[in-house]
Amino acid sequence: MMKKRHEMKVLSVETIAKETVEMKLYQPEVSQQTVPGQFLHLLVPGFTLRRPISIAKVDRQEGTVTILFKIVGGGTKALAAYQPGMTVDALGPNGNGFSIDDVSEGGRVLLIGGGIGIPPIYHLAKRLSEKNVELVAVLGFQSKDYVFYEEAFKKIAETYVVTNDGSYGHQGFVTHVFPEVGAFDQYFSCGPLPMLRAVTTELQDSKGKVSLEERMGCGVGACMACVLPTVDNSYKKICSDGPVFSAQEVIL
Amino acid sequence: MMKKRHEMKVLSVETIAKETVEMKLYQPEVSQQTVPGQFLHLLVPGFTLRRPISIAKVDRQEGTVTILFKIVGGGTKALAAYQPGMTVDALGPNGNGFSIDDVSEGGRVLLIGGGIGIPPIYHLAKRLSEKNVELVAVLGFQSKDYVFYEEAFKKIAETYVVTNDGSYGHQGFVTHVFPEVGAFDQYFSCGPLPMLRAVTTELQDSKGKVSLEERMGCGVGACMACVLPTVDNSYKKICSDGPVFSAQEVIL
Amino acid sequence: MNLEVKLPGLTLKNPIMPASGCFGFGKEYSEFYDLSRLGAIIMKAATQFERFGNPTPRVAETSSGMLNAIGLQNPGVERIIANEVPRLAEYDTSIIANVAGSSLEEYIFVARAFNETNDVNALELNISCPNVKEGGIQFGTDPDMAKKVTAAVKEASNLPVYVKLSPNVTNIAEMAKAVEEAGADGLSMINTLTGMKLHLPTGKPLIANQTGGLSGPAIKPIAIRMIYEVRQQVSIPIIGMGGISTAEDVLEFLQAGADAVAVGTANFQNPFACVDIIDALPETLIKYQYTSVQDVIERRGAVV
Amino acid sequence: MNLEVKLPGLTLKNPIMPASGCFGFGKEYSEFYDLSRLGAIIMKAATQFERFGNPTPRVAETSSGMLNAIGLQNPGVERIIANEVPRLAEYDTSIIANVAGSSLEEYIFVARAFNETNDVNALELNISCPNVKEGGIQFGTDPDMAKKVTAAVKEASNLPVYVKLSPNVTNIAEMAKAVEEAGADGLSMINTLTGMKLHLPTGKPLIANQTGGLSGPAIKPIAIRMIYEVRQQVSIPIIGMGGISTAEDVLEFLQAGADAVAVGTANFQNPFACVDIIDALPETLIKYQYTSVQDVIERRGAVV
Ligand SMILES: Cc1cc2nc3c(=O)[nH]c(=O)nc-3n(C[C@H](O)[C@H](O)[C@H](O)COP(=O)(O)OP(=O)(O)OC[C@H]3O[C@@H](n4cnc5c(N)ncnc54)[C@H](O)[C@@H]3O)c2cc1C
Ligand SMILES: Cc1cc2nc3c(=O)[nH]c(=O)nc-3n(C[C@H](O)[C@H](O)[C@H](O)COP(=O)(O)OP(=O)(O)OC[C@H]3O[C@@H](n4cnc5c(N)ncnc54)[C@H](O)[C@@H]3O)c2cc1C
Ligand SMILES: Cc1cc2nc3c(=O)[nH]c(=O)nc-3n(C[C@H](O)[C@H](O)[C@H](O)COP(=O)(O)O)c2cc1C
Ligand SMILES: Cc1cc2nc3c(=O)[nH]c(=O)nc-3n(C[C@H](O)[C@H](O)[C@H](O)COP(=O)(O)O)c2cc1C
Ligand code: FES
Ligand code: FES
Repeated sequence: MMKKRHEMKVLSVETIAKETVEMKLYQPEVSQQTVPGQFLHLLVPGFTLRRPISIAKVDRQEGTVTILFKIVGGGTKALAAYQPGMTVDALGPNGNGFSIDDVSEGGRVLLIGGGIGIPPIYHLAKRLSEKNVELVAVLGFQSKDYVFYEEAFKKIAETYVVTNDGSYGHQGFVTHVFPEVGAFDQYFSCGPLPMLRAVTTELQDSKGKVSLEERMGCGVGACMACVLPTVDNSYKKICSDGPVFSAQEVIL
Repeated sequence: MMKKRHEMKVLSVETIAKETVEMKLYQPEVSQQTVPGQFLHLLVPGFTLRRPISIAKVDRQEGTVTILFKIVGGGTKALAAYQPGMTVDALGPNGNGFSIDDVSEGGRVLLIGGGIGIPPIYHLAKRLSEKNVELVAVLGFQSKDYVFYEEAFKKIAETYVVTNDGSYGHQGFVTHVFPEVGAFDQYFSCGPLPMLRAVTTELQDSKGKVSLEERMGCGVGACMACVLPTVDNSYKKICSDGPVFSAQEVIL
Repeated sequence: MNLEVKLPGLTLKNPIMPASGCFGFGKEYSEFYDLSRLGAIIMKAATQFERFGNPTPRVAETSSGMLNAIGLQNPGVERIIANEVPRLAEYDTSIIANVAGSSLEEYIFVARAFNETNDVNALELNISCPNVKEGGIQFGTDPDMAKKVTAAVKEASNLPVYVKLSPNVTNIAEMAKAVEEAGADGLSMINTLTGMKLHLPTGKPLIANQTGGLSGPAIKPIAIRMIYEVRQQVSIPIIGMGGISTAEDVLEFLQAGADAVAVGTANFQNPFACVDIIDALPETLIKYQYTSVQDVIERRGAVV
Repeated sequence: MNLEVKLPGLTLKNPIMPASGCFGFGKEYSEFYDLSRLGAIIMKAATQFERFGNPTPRVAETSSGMLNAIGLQNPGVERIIANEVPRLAEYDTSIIANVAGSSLEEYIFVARAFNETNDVNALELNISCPNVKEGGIQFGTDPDMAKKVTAAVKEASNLPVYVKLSPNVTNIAEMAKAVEEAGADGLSMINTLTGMKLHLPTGKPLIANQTGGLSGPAIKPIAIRMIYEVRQQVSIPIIGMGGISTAEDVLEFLQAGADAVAVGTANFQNPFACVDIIDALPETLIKYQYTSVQDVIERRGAVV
């Protein structure tokens, strides 16, 4: 089947934390196809390039897809102003998500999300919670105002919230609570690059997967904007080979 | 008092003839200030330059201003898609309108409008109808589908409708019915340049005023984009000295 | 409607092709539509050896445009011929190879390599990529250097050569005349304009390479001007590009002097850009009273 | 916050001024706000004699930009000095006169004329207006010619001279160095890029002059690149311009190497563009952790 450009109908737009917007979109086909870690590539009128935004959850019954985004510039600001009933032009689901085939039943998995990197981790957590797996989540935010999805995580995972300034939960970086989380078989992480660097260094002896970001041109693997060097002296494209990679495979 | 940038609230948007849209805007200040022949300079998001659109009528009681425009390109297409409740950023009223101080009570005035040049002529007709003046209107359209405001004119003027292809009213150009309209003291005209050239040539012995168009930069008289040579070897700016000029003064 | 265009080495069913570097080797976009619909495909630049390109970030958005500094990342000409060309050859479309290099020898090597395959129909000689530090830029801004590399590649290759001009010059017509004299079969223009965007929090260039090439609708007026100017002074065909995203844009390029066009940045916004344009072209030509693409090309003679 | 900038001949309360040709002689915009709020005002080009400019249409819209070919319409330097300068002098702001010409003699005449008034603080030497056919363009694209006219105008004038560079050149740094050597007190950059738009129904250029100068946000990446490049190689101050419409744009220009900025096309979209930017500048500087305009200028030294 050929890939498509989807018209996704906006069902709701809600500010759920400081500068953080949750948007629910109706598009059954995308909802069916998506696996955790994949992203939508959204066209915002007036901007040359599409915006990559991870999928935070899907409801296949409803045919919906939920995304979360932080207002950082013109594109996300314009998206935040969308009204229910409007449509968003999207490519996707793009990229390869978190493969969970190697997560064994009865195992224990560590999930580490930082800021707006948390949505795809939530999607993954939901999927993993359908398996017989014990989940531990460490969620990092700048400060209290930015915290979101804590309750949702608590329902399915042992959850630690960390804020940089200590205004909520533990103070410091996500890595600061690693001593408390206990043993795990594998970790999954998404967040800002400095966090991922710290996480992969700290957990270098553990098996893990990380989801990465880069500025994109095409978003489909054609333009070579988003490459990342790999340990075997080659490269991968974040948009199409990723955004999820084995922590051992790539050079951050 | 300093000039302003106005936020005008869209009250209604209606297609009243082929490719022809009537839009009613709420802005009491502009409504108070406007005289026939003046225009609004409208900002359409996504476009560099503002769009000049004549004011077709005002209702000072309601505080409204009505414009009519033809969908010819991206800007007017985007404007046509506006919904009631939205606002339009406008400068105006810009330019100098039709001066009617020299129209004497009991006189007879010929109004000649072509296509989307008719709206300012309607505004003028309404204003003149408040005076004790006999009005004759010649309205030219491409074809039947484009005809608008015929009834409105008929209420206040002896009205001739002309279509290029003869699909409605008289066939031909507005000048073709001049032999039928009888004597008049003065004429006022607005329409496409070829029509204005024909009108001013045909009526070169009559006193007349014409409203002109040119591609604009600033719309306020600063950039010199919209100049027009005058008979005295000088020039005028359509946006600020015009758009209305004495037919005798300018070179078309 | 007849959209066919005949150019040296190329009989195009329509004048639309994806621009080099904006379509990879076609694989990704073949998942969106049948590539046989395209007039031709211009492949991503080929160099002698594999190149990993510049550090990231490699792209930045600008008003109605974007900057890129990919740095000619490609698997090298041999692997392109071995892996990419055969896959593309399965489509009913022409293939144009974009030849890049940082020395005369490299250009010759790459051009010669494409003699090995029968599936490439023409070369686009990229003397204008602004991102290679080794001197590649000079070929594109100095008429004598441009002449030299054009003559050398013509000599080395069995294929028609379209020289891709850089807009970053004072006098584009001079460049065009130089490569025409040197034997170019056609021109391809324009490549990107050198630009920069800063990252406000650091005050440093956003793109790792510092400068990048500006493409997209922002540059269309410059492309149109240059093509119009060159069309008055050279007679070889021009593949026009720079900001095309609609069928009306294509018509403007044809009227200005192009004989076919390439679509680059628009593919990123709309992966169906090329086919959407092909679909819209007949009605656009009809709207402006043309009977075929050839009709536009012939009638502009009277205009200029 | 301290927005002050000191440049040769100019002490600006803030670094924002309207760009030449986009603000007439200030009269029209004085109906929107108090011109005393501006750092300075750059007047519309002055030539020796009155000029009526090009036929219309003189402007055309493009994606994130516009083309203009006004053709230096102005009442001539004597009437500017007699009628426009005195009116502007009533505002508490600096006045910069834009000097244009089509011959060395005309440049000298105009520059010398401005010695007659005490109300003009500096000259902007427009060697780059692409719309004058008589040769004005050559001064802007040939380093030797640029040197010559700069030296002659420096000699003729009592005022500091800011030379306005054209971006339509292969090597902008070479032009900048040439005029610096010739004694320029500062640079002003960039002027417009030569572009064209066709009128599809006729296939002819939309602007009567055929080509026009491209301005607006579309050209900002080119302006930033050129200023950044020139800043590495010359030490005289730069008045930066090209697509500025927000306070963030101003910061980007300052970071790239400008010492003050001019706002052109943005005035047409928003007649309050200059004052809106002035109002927003303090919070923008704070957001990016700068304490003053001077702070941006000083700290970029460390960056590049
Ligand atoms: C695979 C992937 C998934 C992402 N998922 C999310 C998500 O779920 N929620 C969320 O809030 N953000 C996410 N991001 C980041 C998001 O794409 C950017 O925040 C967004 O594009 C910024 O757009 P803007 O117009 O608001 O900002 P601007 O800074 O004005 O954007 C200018 C340009 O830079 C690009 N850009 C800016 N920041 C980033 C960034 N961090 N990564 C990639 N491109 C960037 C924009 O796409 C645009 O092309 C993701 C990025 C990637 C690569
Ligand atoms: C004083 C004045 C009053 C006008 N009043 C009306 C009116 O009441 N109703 C109406 O429908 N039209 C009117 N016009 C014409 C109207 O401005 C244009 O049709 C409109 O700007 C086209 O915009 P667009 O984006 O749809 O077309 P595009 O062709 O895409 O516009 C591209 C550019 O060209 C300019 N342009 C295109 N056509 C014209 C034109 N005829 N005159 C001036 N600029 C043009 C646009 O403003 C824009 O800058 C008036 C023009 C002037 C000068
Ligand atoms: C991401 C990207 C990569 C490019 N790579 C190449 C290339 O490898 N070789 C080349 O000749 N041109 C390359 N170009 C230039 C385009 O082929 C084209 O000339 C230019 O982008 C203008 O067209 P557009 O505005 O339609 O994008 C590249 C452009 C972009 C945006
Ligand atoms: C309508 C118009 C007229 C201009 N006239 C002049 C001029 O007389 N002298 C001059 O040096 N530059 C002139 N310019 C160039 C501007 O001063 C400025 O350099 C250019 O427009 C880039 O800035 P912007 O993108 O902010 O408009 C003109 C620009 C425009 C748009
Ligand atoms: S964004 Fe184009 S290859 Fe990834
Ligand atoms: S549009 Fe600028 S002077 Fe009339």
